[in-house]
Amino acid sequence: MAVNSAELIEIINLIAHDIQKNRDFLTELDSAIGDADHGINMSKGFKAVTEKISTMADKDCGSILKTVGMTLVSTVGGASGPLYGTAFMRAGQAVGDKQQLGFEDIPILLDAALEGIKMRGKAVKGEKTIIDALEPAVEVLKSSPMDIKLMNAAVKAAKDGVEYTKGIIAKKGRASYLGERSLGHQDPGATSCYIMLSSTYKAILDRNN
Amino acid sequence: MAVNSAELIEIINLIAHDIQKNRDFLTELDSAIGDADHGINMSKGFKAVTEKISTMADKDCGSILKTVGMTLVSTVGGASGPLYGTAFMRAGQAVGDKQQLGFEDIPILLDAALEGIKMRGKAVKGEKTIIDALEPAVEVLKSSPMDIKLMNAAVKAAKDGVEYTKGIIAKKGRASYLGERSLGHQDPGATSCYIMLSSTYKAILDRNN
Amino acid sequence: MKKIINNPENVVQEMLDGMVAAYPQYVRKIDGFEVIVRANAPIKGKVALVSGGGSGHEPSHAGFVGKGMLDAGVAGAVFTSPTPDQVFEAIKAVDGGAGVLLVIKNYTGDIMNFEMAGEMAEAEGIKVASVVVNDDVAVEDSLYTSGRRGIAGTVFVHKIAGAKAEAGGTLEDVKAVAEKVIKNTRSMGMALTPCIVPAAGKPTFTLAEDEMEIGMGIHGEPGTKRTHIMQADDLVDHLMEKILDDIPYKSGDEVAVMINGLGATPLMEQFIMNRRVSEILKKNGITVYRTFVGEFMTSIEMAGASITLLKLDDEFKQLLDAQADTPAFRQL
Amino acid sequence: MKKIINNPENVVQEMLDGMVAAYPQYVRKIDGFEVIVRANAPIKGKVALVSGGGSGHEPSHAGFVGKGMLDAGVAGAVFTSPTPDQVFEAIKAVDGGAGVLLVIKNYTGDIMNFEMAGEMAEAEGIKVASVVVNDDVAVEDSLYTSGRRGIAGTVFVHKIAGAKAEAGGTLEDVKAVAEKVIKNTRSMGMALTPCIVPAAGKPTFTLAEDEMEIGMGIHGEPGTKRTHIMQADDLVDHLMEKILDDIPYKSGDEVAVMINGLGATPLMEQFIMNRRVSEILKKNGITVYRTFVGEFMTSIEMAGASITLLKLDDEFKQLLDAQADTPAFRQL
Ligand SMILES: Nc1ncnc2c1ncn2[C@@H]1O[C@H](COP(=O)(O)OP(=O)(O)O)[C@@H](O)[C@H]1O
Ligand SMILES: Nc1ncnc2c1ncn2[C@@H]1O[C@H](COP(=O)(O)OP(=O)(O)O)[C@@H](O)[C@H]1O
Ligand SMILES: [Mg+2]
Ligand SMILES: [Mg+2]
Ligand SMILES: [Mg+2]
Ligand SMILES: [Mg+2]
Repeated sequence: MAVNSAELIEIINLIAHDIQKNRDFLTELDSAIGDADHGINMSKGFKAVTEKISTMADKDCGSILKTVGMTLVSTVGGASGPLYGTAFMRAGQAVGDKQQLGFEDIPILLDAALEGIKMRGKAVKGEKTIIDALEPAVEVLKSSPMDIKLMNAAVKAAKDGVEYTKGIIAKKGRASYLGERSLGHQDPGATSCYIMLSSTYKAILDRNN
Repeated sequence: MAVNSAELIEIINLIAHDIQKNRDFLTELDSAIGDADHGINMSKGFKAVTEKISTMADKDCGSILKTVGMTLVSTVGGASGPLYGTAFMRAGQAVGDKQQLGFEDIPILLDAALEGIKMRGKAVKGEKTIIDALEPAVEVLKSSPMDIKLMNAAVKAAKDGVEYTKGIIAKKGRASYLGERSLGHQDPGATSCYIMLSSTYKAILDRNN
Repeated sequence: MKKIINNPENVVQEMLDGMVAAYPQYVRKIDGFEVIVRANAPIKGKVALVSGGGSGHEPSHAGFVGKGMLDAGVAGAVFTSPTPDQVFEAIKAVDGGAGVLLVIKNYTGDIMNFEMAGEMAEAEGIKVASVVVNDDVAVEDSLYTSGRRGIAGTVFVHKIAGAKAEAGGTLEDVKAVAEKVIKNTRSMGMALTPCIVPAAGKPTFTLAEDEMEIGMGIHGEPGTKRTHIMQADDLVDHLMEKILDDIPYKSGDEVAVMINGLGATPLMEQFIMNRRVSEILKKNGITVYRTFVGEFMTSIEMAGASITLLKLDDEFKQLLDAQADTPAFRQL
Repeated sequence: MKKIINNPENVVQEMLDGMVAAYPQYVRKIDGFEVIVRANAPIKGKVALVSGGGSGHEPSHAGFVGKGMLDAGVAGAVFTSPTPDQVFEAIKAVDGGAGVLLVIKNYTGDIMNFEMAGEMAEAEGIKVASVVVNDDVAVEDSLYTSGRRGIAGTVFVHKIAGAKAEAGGTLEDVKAVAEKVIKNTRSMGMALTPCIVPAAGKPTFTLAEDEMEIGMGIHGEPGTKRTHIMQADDLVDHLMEKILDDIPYKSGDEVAVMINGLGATPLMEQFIMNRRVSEILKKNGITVYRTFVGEFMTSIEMAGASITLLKLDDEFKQLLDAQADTPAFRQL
């Protein structure tokens, strides 16, 4: 696999498309244990992202990812804006000024993203957040040499992570105010994270075939 | 006919009873063209009146009527409190310190009551107020020598006056803000006035038989 | 009925107790009466201002008792004017020898009860004068009817006449300036929802989910028309047209603006209204000298708002700028 | 949805325009940003206070921008914390060289966005400190969760830290006193009705005609329990028990009280609550130094209210008494 800047933009556009498609679903999840805006926040942010990166095909991959991050930070607000914003900015820093990305870059940039989210949100696994989807995926990606199958396994791990959030009490974010009442509900942020990983996998798979 | 202080108190208690009986009816009339409190206001006032005059059997008739007026003024509020309060106070002044009232006193005290209401409310006939019931009654009472039949005719004139209020536009009081929309509705104040006259007539009739 | 109350019969009494408990530095209550007076009443030599009416319009009127505004606020039952003995008690408590001005909203009941109280006070040798506020252009004015209703514009009378009295004006001066305010003040309001009188327990009227009433009174009196909910700008355009045409207010005039929430309408919406008001005034060449946005004359928990304009002259500007220090209206 | 608005997308922008049109003597807006700053910002040598959060809590926070309180209020979308660039812009606009204190309510989003803004400002050489307000005892505090929410008690932080800054305190002083306020402030609220976020167009939750929710958050976050509507006194007893027990407040303490209406609850009901609050405090030997009743931290048009107690010492009393002059909070 090798993804150049134009292709990276296409992948991000696919993520934006899938977030948009799941706007109401994510909002509905957030209305059960939060404030009913996660889908609205995320789709507002990715709409801005799509516009912002549309003219960046001649820029390096790091710059594109950093722009995504900065755009999310300055348009989303709430908890997810700084979290996903920091994630993309850190991912951009991690890949630097590369003009194209290979399989080997994926664990590096996602690990940087995870670290960024942890730094910003001070959450750990098991607190019913984005991390419950992202960390298992990153662990899988770091467990063996990278290929499309491992990527698939990572997406599956993220999905399991989303499933896992149903059985735990929220300790971070707005859902934590519910205490026990957050049990039984799937975390919106973990879900949007899984959606983004899954979109990325599908885009790469399409490109590989 | 001759009514002493104890009997005057009984008549007033009958009025209080009939006002209480018509509490919801009067309020309903007021809800169509006013603020839905006429029955509440009046029955609150007459409840206080009944209590206040219960110990006045040894006082003169003028004092009793003045006490009724002052009690209405200080408990009813709104438009009807000052109007009926003034009416009773004026009626009391008109009969002075008499220990008993005869037929000939009725036109005098009701005329004084009417003048009091006019002075206080600055309304004239045809403006959809108490006056549309009271003035025709007083006119009948002043038209011939007083007897029980004339009294009956006066009550009928008051009733016609109530009927008449349905066909006119309110020019005074809260109903005047409705303009044309006050048409077709019977005036609450004219109605309570008719009820009071009719109670008085029935009480005297009972006593005469 | 969703209200934070105990027995509906006691709301006025308990409200006044809670108010005095909150603001002892400003006000006290006269024992046995629903009358709130300045903590330091009577003030010797100062003309005193007494206002009041039915309860349910908080902070009117007791909330404006304090330096530079009222000396007493008399609270009747909810939406029912207080009785003369209550008003009489207020007059006696605040008269400092220079006389008392009664500020009455134009409702038959209020006028008669305050008038009787005035007569009682005069009989005891107290100088009393009164003015009747009638700023609501939703109702046509006429000598042959009860005329226009008094609504939020009353607060401008409290402010300006109160400042005049504080500055040492005589009863004649204070009455004259109050009458000048009344002549130059016009208001109009609208409602999105009715309100519930606690003792009644249910709304006196209903509005459908997509309806509003324009020109509504502050006791739920009907307005000029019932329409589909309008956009804020269209609504403000309609109210402002009626208000501006009435006096009329003309290019070159200077005004004070009051956006008054009726109870349930949040500040956010009041500011959105003011945005349009200021646009319209600018377009008409009318200068805004001061603006007041908030709840001044409410209808319990009615959703809706009114707009008031006061046409200014130099005397008004000076009195409007004067210091005021009351529970609900303060100006440094 | 019964609201006086135009396009729901534009409510924040139009509200801020209307606010600036109303109070040009107090505030101005930074072009292209949802940031309200003092008309005379930056004030050279004075520590500046910046607060903010999602909109819908008016008059918080922009309404408290002015002398003796805030230097800037940053307004996010309704119930959504503002982005870092908005906060950054506010910081830059008000820094007078003595540093900037960020007053943040304890919500994950607010903390992260304000923190990032602080980092951006520090990168430009501006001294920045921050405090996080967490007064809501309805939520259990714990180091291992997000802790308690920040609600109406935030306004006491604005008042007291603002007075400290106005009096010439250093950034360290102002931060220290703000933290001391936070340590001594506890609140709890309840709701009778939900509210409607304009962009959503419908309420996020529902309460039956006879239900209320105790411990409700100011964005409609669930509370501790949903019950049948209680009498005002019982309700206040319950809230006060939770609040008093928390610090705890003890006999001999002196406190400031805030009764905060959430939007649709009229002053009448707020005063009825205060009556009971003052009774309870008296019974517990706690002295009330000052009381504030009104709308300070609302939830759009939610019906309900919160109670806040601040335990006082001499420094607090002096700063609480200090002059303040802002659109929504004035003290002579
Ligand atoms: N400290 C945190 N670390 C990681 N993720 C978090 C944290 N706090 C909240 N989240 C995630 O953010 C999601 C909510 O995002 P969103 O609804 O956009 O923000 P808000 O809660 O401000 O409305 C939650 O579902 C959760 O996954
Ligand atoms: N100026 C007036 N003169 C005579 N009667 C009046 C006048 N104004 C009002 N009324 C009477 O008062 C009645 C309403 O009384 P009520 O409902 O108790 O007072 P309010 O209008 O203050 O609520 C009206 O139906 C009308 O008959
Ligand atoms: Mg959310
Ligand atoms: Mg009535
Ligand atoms: Mg009435
Ligand atoms: Mg949110």
